[in-house]
Amino acid sequence: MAVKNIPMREALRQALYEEMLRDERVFIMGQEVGEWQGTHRVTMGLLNEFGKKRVRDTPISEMAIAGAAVGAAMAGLRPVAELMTINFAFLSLDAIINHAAKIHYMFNGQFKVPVVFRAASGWGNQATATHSHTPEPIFAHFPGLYVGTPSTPADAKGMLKTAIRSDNPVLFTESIALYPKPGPVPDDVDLLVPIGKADIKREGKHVTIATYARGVEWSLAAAKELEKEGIECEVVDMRWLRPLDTATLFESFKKTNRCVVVEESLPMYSFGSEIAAQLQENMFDYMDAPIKRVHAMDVPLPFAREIELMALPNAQKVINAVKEII
Amino acid sequence: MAVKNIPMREALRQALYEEMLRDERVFIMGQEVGEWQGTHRVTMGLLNEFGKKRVRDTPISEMAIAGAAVGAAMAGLRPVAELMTINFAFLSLDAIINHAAKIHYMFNGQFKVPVVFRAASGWGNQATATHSHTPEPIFAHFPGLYVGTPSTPADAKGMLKTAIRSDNPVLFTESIALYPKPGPVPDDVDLLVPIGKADIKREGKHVTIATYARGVEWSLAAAKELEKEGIECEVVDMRWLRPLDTATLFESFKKTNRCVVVEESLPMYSFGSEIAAQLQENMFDYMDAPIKRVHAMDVPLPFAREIELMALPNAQKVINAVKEII
Amino acid sequence: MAKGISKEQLLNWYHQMVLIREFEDRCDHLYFVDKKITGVYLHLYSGHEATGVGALATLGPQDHVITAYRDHGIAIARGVDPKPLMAEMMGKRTGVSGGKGGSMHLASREHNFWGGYAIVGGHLPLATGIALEAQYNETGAVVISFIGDGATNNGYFHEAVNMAGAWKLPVVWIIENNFVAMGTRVEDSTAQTELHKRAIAYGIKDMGRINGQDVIEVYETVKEAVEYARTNGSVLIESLTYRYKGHGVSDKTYSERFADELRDYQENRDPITLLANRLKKEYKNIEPELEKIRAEAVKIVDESVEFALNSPDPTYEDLIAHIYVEE
Amino acid sequence: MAKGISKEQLLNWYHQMVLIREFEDRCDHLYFVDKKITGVYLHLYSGHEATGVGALATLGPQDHVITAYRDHGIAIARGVDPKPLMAEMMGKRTGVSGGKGGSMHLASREHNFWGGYAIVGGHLPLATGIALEAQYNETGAVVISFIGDGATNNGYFHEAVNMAGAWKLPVVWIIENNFVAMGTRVEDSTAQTELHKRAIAYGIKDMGRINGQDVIEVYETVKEAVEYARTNGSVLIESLTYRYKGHGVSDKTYSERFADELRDYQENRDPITLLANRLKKEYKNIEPELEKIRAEAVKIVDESVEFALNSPDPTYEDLIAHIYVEE
Ligand SMILES: Cc1ncc(C[n+]2csc(CCOP(=O)(O)OP(=O)(O)O)c2C)c(N)n1
Ligand SMILES: Cc1ncc(C[n+]2csc(CCOP(=O)(O)OP(=O)(O)O)c2C)c(N)n1
Ligand SMILES: [Mg+2]
Ligand SMILES: [Mg+2]
Repeated sequence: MAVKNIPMREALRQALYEEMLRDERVFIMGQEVGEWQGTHRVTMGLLNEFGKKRVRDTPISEMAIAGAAVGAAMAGLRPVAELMTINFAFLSLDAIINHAAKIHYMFNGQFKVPVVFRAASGWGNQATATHSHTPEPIFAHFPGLYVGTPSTPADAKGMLKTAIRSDNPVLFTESIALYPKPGPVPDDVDLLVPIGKADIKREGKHVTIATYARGVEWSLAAAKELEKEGIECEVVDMRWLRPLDTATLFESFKKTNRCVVVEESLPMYSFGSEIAAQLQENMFDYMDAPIKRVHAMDVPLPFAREIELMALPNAQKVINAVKEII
Repeated sequence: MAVKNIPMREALRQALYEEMLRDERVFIMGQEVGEWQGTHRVTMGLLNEFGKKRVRDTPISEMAIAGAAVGAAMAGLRPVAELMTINFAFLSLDAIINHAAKIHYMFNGQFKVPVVFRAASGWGNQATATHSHTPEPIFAHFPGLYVGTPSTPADAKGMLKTAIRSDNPVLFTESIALYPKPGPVPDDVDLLVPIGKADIKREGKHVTIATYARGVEWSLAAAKELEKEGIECEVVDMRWLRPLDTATLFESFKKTNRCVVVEESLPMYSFGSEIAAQLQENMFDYMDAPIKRVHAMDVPLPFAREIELMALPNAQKVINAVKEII
Repeated sequence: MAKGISKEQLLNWYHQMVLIREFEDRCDHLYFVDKKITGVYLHLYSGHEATGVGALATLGPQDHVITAYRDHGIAIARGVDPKPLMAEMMGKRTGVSGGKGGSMHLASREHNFWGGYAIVGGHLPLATGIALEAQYNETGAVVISFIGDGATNNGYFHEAVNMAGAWKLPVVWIIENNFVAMGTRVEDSTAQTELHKRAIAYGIKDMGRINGQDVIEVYETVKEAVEYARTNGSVLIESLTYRYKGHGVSDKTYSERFADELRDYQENRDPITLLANRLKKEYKNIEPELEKIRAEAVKIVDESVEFALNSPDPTYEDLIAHIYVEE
Repeated sequence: MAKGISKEQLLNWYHQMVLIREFEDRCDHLYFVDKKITGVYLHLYSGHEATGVGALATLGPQDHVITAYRDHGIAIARGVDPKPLMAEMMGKRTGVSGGKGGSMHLASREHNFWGGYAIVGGHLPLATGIALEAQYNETGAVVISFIGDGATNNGYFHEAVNMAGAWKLPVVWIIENNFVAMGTRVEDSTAQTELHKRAIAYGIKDMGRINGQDVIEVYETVKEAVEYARTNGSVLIESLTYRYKGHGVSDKTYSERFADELRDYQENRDPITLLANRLKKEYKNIEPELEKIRAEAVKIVDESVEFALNSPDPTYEDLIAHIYVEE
């Protein structure tokens, strides 16, 4: 099978394009997905290809975008609703959590809600406090929803395709920083990444780095540096925050007995909290050191580039954390 | 000083009444806070006492209730905005997180936002999935906000008074199940519970139970049972999820070397996650056993009483968890 | 009156309205007296019968219905069997939602009744989405979406109706204006008390205010609205009605607070009495038929209670079922 | 024209409008050419000048102003010194918001300029709350709250304006209708393209549409609105204007996409040219004065850039300051 090197943005576009070709029920709705070609150019060309019926520009109505997508999904369509950035999904929280995630259960299985909520996530581009969130863990707190976020173009394509084909609601976030980054993607219209399956992005035996999305990049960079000093990191890309693939995580930890968690999000009540809690609870006898957490600083993110970068995680912070427990 | 035995509902009412008497800038806004006397009767009599200017019934507009409270606070008032139940605060999330919590920082201290968002929280009364949340950890994820939730009438009064007097935005939740429960409250118009200070509700040396709000009741009941078997639990009521009083928690843990976390909320990316992560990270050398977590089952909460109760934490579940690590 | 509406149809509406009234009275009794319904989130439709029944009489089975938590009457008017409805009130396994949804979350997929919803306004964009499917697949179906007066002040209303307007989606939005949201009167929550005028904000058809106590007026207006919506897109109707009980069963002082107004409605504007009087005027000696219908309704409700009481509770397996679609 | 408006006032407006235009052009240049502004969230006010300047000319210092992220021109029209504004663009410690807010979050407490806000619609309930304080403390102050056309489709708009209407709060809501939200045209986002009509939904005063390119028309209408609002509560105005640049600096194909329309506006309906022409018609030999004002504006902007460039960056201490008020 052919493999092409393409940016994540293009991998996502292909996933949308192929799934829309494959299934007439799949359609896109969101702000600027059509004429504008997508705020982040992920829906580029799709309006031309599929027309206004299937690529729908919406008003600036986050509650209705998410809610109408839920209704359409219940009625048999398969909406991919873009919320532009995850920050604006705060306005969709009720529709996502109280409606998308609960309707199947609350009505005892009478309705399915096969909707995908797509949103760009992440920060570090001077977007300031209100536009600088990576709140995936907040959404993953709630059962009934799947939450996925890819770190490579291949995962992006495979995960998004799986999400669209799933009969369950999925919140799918895409790291803004990763959109332009290229990677090899198999040319396969059925490239699917199973829901809830983590992926070992680098093998190693001294320390497990549990991470996702942009954290993978920092972790791999750190691993590369640490290798020079003889420290072999195993980088586990969790990929899905719900369901969480603790089996793969535990397997890795049994080998390394040490773990650093790396995330772009805020420190408290977050991804690192859950991973650390899971490991100490289930892998207590394997723990040779405390689990360390690398994350954003616990501040509203500021505009000025200098200080914003101070608040962002990076490879050096990962290296420091690893060294603390090795 | 006189001490009276009053229900938490009445303690909260007193806090509101006294602070409104004390400071003309304090006012109440929310759905049914006036004529109806409060959905949970916490604002009973206040409309009569203070009139429509200071006890304001609002439309069913959660975005505007929270947002207008932010604006009024910036302009110099001290709004106590009631969101009826925390479930409806999902619709206020953006106003609370992107506005209340960030405005002081984002404008470099030019504005203060001394607002209190009050909301009833909790479940177990057949309110069903959309009305059965205790999502305090979600809100406490974000810096800029304080998050408090009391377990006794005295704490309720003291914490709410502190929150109202604070120059910072506070999310203050009140357990529906605890509203009618009585407890001793000192008759002191300056009864204040410092922000970010935990409280040891029962001393013990064998195991620390870290909890808050309704969890305290289950934990104390469990401790009473366990005492019969010679197991002495120290029940630490965290009271504030942000800032989190890890100092008090760590002090207790140094003595007990064991901890069970008890919360009414869902298991993942939650209170138990953060407490467990903190302890293993900072108290690794004191850990004699893994931290155990007791919480709601990971399901959307159902209507039928039988199965709803299965999903709720209770004293027996706490006892079981303690026994697992003792 | 009743141009072109058959006696049979009128009697059928009478039957539905009486059945709803009986069902609701029984729920009240089962909660307060028998203590067989334990959930306090129980909002009765008594007083609103003409709006629900008249509106749904305009729809075919392929059309869609969605509403808020005050949903018992809507379910019955849509033809859902009262047995599984009553079972749902009691949280039984045989309930329409398996006992997991309760009073606020009745639904019946096979009737295209998309449910009651407890978050005020939360179902409104769902209506928009369901209508989008109808337009997308050109099914010709129309959605009727009920809205409380209080709910019209919520952002959901604005965004959902505006989107439906922009996309010309086939929704008949019916505001059931009972003048109050819990305890807040319409005039205290907005300076625009003629709620139908909000149609203007969305450029959709404003069909004004109707007397929601008169099943025939409701039927005729909604019929026109449904026909319009099928080809032209959204319509807004404000149906003036009245709530006979408290907001929900926790609202215990209601009948004192509004005693006079309530009496006026019950004595002079009751939708069932109104229809009965018209039937009596139009058709001689119809009383025995009406009596029979009433007795029948009581029997149906009796049977539904019987069914519910004898039904099993959900089990642990039910608790953990349907969190996700298995795939 | 200009009944009772002095020459001095007109020249002052001219000065403000030219200053805004120069400031925005410089921001554009500093971003694209000099690369001294690095934040891509940079939304210029060019084209809108008459609306901001005309509206704010009606206010006293005790009155209040709030807007969205397209806030540079509003800040300048409110009299905020361009130096700390430009410093904020560059994320400097001397910026109005200490470099922590950036282009989208300018504010000046001392000017009762409550800020720009980046969440569409998010500032609208803040306006309601600020007006509530004015009413509560009987300060007599009025709030002007600007709103994008796109923002009127958001739930925030509905809830905030309705609440202000219900409570008779002194807000002049001004929709700056530039016909587009990012790339979405008004007619594609709502079936009600006459946005001022949304006032009807809230029972507040509808002051219709005005030509937002004409500073005098804006001034006169808003003046009336402010007087009305001070005693009677909320008013809605729709000011028709036009965006000269892309949505923000990331929107690079804008001037191609709308080339003809843009040229038409710039050539025939430019607010600055319009005012200049009127001044020339009314006052003989005013050209040198206008030239002087323009030169002055350039100098002010030069100085602001100088100031910003020479200002220090925020430090780690700034990063962790103001998360909470110390208490
Ligand atoms: C978002 C939200 N806010 C508040 C509530 C609490 N609540 C439930 S019903 C109700 C009143 C609704 O009134 P209306 O829309 O007029 O419907 P009615 O009860 O009269 O049928 C309120 C405030 C809720 N369920 N959801
Ligand atoms: C809640 C929210 N949704 C989406 C966005 C992204 N966004 C920023 S500006 C904008 C367009 C707003 O248009 P309009 O209100 O007309 O103001 P204009 O830019 O024309 O001044 C959008 C969609 C946002 N910032 N906030
Ligand atoms: Mg009502
Ligand atoms: Mg615009």
